[in-house]
Amino acid sequence: MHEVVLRIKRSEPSVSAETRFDEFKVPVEEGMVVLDAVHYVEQNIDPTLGVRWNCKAARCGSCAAEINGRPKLMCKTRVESMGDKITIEPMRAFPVVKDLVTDVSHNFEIARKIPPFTPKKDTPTPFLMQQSDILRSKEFRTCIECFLCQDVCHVIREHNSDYVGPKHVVKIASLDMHPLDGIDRSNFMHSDGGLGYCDITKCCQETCPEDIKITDNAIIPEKERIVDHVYDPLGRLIHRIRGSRWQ
Amino acid sequence: MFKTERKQGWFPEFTELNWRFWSFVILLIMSLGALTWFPVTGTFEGYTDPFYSPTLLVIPLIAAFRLSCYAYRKDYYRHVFKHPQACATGIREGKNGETRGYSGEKGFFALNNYHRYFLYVGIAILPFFYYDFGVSLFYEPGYFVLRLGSILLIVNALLLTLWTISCHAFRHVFVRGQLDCFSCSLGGKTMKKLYDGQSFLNRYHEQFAFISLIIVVGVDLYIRALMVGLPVDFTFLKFAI
Amino acid sequence: MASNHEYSKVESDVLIIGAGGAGLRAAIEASENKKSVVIVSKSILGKAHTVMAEGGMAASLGNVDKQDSWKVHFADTYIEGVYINNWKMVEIFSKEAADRVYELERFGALFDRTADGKILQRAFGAHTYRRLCHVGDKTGLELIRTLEDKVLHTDTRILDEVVVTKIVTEDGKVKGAIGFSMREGRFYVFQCKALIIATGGLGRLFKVTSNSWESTGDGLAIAFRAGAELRDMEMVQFHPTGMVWPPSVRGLLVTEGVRGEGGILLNKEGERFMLRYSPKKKELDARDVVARCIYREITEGRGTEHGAVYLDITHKGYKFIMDKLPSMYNQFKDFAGVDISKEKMEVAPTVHYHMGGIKVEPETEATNVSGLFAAGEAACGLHGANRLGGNSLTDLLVFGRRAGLGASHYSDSARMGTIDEKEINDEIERIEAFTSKKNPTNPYELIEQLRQAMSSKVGIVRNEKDLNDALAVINQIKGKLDKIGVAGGVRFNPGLIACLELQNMIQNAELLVRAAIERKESRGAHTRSDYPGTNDEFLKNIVFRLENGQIKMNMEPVMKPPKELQEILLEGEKTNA
Amino acid sequence: MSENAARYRYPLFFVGSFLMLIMAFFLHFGVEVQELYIEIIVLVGFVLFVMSMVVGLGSKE
Repeated sequence: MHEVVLRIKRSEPSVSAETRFDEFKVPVEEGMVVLDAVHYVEQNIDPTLGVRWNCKAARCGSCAAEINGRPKLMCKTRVESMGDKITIEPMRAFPVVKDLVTDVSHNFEIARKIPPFTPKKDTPTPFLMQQSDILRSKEFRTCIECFLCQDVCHVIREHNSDYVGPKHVVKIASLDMHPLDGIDRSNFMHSDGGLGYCDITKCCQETCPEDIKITDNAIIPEKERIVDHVYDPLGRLIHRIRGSRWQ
Repeated sequence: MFKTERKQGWFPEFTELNWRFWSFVILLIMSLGALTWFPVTGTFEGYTDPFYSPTLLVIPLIAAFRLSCYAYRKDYYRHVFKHPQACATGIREGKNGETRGYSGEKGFFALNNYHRYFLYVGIAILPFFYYDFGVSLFYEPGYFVLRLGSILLIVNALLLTLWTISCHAFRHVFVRGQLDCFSCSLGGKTMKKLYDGQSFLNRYHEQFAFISLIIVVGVDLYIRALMVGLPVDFTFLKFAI
Repeated sequence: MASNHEYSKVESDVLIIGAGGAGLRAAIEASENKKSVVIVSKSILGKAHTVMAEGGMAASLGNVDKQDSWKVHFADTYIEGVYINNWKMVEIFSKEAADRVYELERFGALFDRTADGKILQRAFGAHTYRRLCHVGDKTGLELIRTLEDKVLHTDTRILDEVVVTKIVTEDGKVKGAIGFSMREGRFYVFQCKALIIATGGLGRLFKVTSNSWESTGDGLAIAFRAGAELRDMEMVQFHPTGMVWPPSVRGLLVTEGVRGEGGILLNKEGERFMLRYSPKKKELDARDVVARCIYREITEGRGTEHGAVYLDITHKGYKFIMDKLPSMYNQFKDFAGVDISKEKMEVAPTVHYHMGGIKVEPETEATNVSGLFAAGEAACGLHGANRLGGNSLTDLLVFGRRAGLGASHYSDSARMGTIDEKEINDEIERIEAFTSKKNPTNPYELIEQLRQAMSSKVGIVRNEKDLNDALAVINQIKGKLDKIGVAGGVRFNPGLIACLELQNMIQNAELLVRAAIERKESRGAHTRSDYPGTNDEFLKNIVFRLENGQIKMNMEPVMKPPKELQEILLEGEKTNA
Repeated sequence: MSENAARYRYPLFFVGSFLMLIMAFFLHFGVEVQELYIEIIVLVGFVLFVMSMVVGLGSKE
């Protein structure tokens, strides 16, 4: 029964600016995930260790953290895949509340500003849609809001900008690509959303635990929709003539 | 929306001392020099150099098409401009908490938004490569000859087509990616099949982008090697017609 | 006198505790009725246990089976609840289920579609017709995302990661609640006219459960201490298939869809034992039947060495599995390293749902304490002794909306009470006392003892001796309650939350075990080896009530449904038998 | 090719084509260099060139 060493970053910024790394020895069982190890520490060694978790089945997205420097879900990362010394830090893109817990409430303020689903005026209810039409939007709706993509996006992580972040672009794309959605959110994306700051480095797509193709299927189509409105005079001319392009 | 306490040190990417950026620029100047100083205009033993295919003047447009392609942006932002150095790196902060200037695609790189216009140029160029392949087969009067060079030409043409067709802007403009509901619009069923097919290719857009760049440079070097006399050609098939 | 503790005061017409499907739907309804609403939850908004629901939402839309109607849905639910559900709630539920599903679609949810564009419905255990509207196998996630987005666009004030420890009442009327914010480490006093409890189930009382961290039944305990009546506490549903190995994922749900798509159960010798127990319905019999059969196979030594039976779907092939059950395939691949298209899964029963809860009025979801309402899994009455798969998500919407409506009408005539400082002070000192004890005992040890006892002694098949042993363990833990404590402050201190949760868990566990002892028969999810049959003498609901510190228990007879519903039931029994 | 080898696909390609280009410059301007050296350098450039293709397609960096 070999043991693994957990180096967990401890801090409580509102009490003292001091941050330190505590080391804990945790016995490893078969199939153990990092969240189990943190639970072992919390239940047997230090009950004040601040950690946020809920489902332990990679369904709720509460236990996002940076394990050995890589943003991952603690409940989905096997201990044996991380070597004998595991460093666990809170997500760096958000202010820390305590130890591994970060304050992600700002994301809900942004979510309030996103124009909600508004079907066209005369859509007959109950709705009729084809399965083939809802597949694009359905991929985005598997998002568990773990905010790992926001954490790994360098625009949010390192710079000061009004870019909403990949998670909200996925949300907007899921609303835009709803077959019966009546409004177009690309001007919101261009002005408030700050999508111009995204430079397609695809870090978010590589870290999404639900394998959503964030950049290819959500961010780039939204950028192309902004180009429709802002950067494509030829397209707008054709639209004015044919009138059907943006339906 | 995400106003952090970090302050923004405003120095644009170009003036920053960055060996990756300047080595890229030097290499660019060298290859342009090679293209202009000893051109391979016209055909050499039936092969037309892809860079010179319609005229050398089209090179800047094709270069813009490549540079604004969604697959390459990731590469040069990461490797040349270090935005970011790599995913999830630490925060490089200056003296008083300022980070490097960053204008994303709002400043100079807003030009990337015109990618679809360069796409139109890219599509217009494609037929020339197939035409060159045709020429290379019948360059000896009275004979049909299939040589290694011709095969390289057709591989180059196919890869460039695959790359152009799998482009994200192509999906948005030509396969009506901007439509929300396919079956509500006329001809939606077939358009959806086209869209799904294109989306399948789009998933490998990065690989196509990389390999097509390598092959087009490879064909150019191959033809120059022939010109210089290196015995690298090989004939597979030759018969009189 | 001003209290010497700092706290924030929040006033609203309607206060909702719990931000799962029911809580969010109630918040939408209340804010549409122009009421100021505050919603408070223990986990972050959008991360309630509702996100883990996979099966679907049962509603008699009749998109796939035309002949389906609310009557058949009424009969299925009432018969499955073995006749102790509140027939009025079942009637309201089956009538309004369809509108709620279409309403959720208007809010923006994307259900799977039939060929002609309507909502697709699939078959599920013990439903006569195909009735479950679903979104792949992530229906709960879609439901809570749609409601979350809707609530965010009303001016409801959302305070997440707040633990409510006490409901304040004054001569039988609700005045508000007291709690603290885990994130800010600050105490909160809520004053409200109407209060809705939507805190979900209590699966965490057991060691092996599919429920997430927050399902400790806090809402039931604080409502009970405020004088509300709790009913059917002994009715805990064991889902037949939960993961077993490795230990870290023990109890994780394996959706009924696996059996629905043709998965077969095998014991150690590879014998398909369900043919022996229920030859007609086999694996797709009701949940309690299949759970009992698996339990018997394991206890009679025909289970695997990890204490489970095999569930095999390899005969369906990789493509079919990836098409129909993608997240099951990924769940076993990621968490157990098992490729279900080639190997067999090991499954065993796991605590899944709690039919019992706070007794409520069918129309307005009001409890016996005026101003206090309850909705969702925390309420009781719809499911009786056993719940139909898929009924829970629609239950959240139907009765979430009605609770929001009932609370809004109630708050029109109610007056906003003020909570006096002394009460606030006492509660804050009670909570802070946990953090200032000399060498306190670790609350997790006692929680572990409780959960171990509940899982081993109060399992699927219960008997008098084991139940009394469990009661003894509970009383023993109760004795040590005043010694538990933890270091550190109030901000995000899981140890402190464990102390508060332990008090609620002990309260719920005691009521659960005493009700299980009282019900000397086997009915629905409650099975007694010493009283195997169901006898009509127990056609009653066991109700608990706290009267000046003493737990009172009485057996309320079940109201008989009116004549025309009786015929529906008779006809339902014919087709079901 | 392992995951991080893909990072070198561009350097390999640049250096490979750079070597072959330099030899083309030498031959064009008639720089007196041993025929053998030119052969070797072009071969090395070609090998690096092919390696960049293999590495580049090996995995999505």
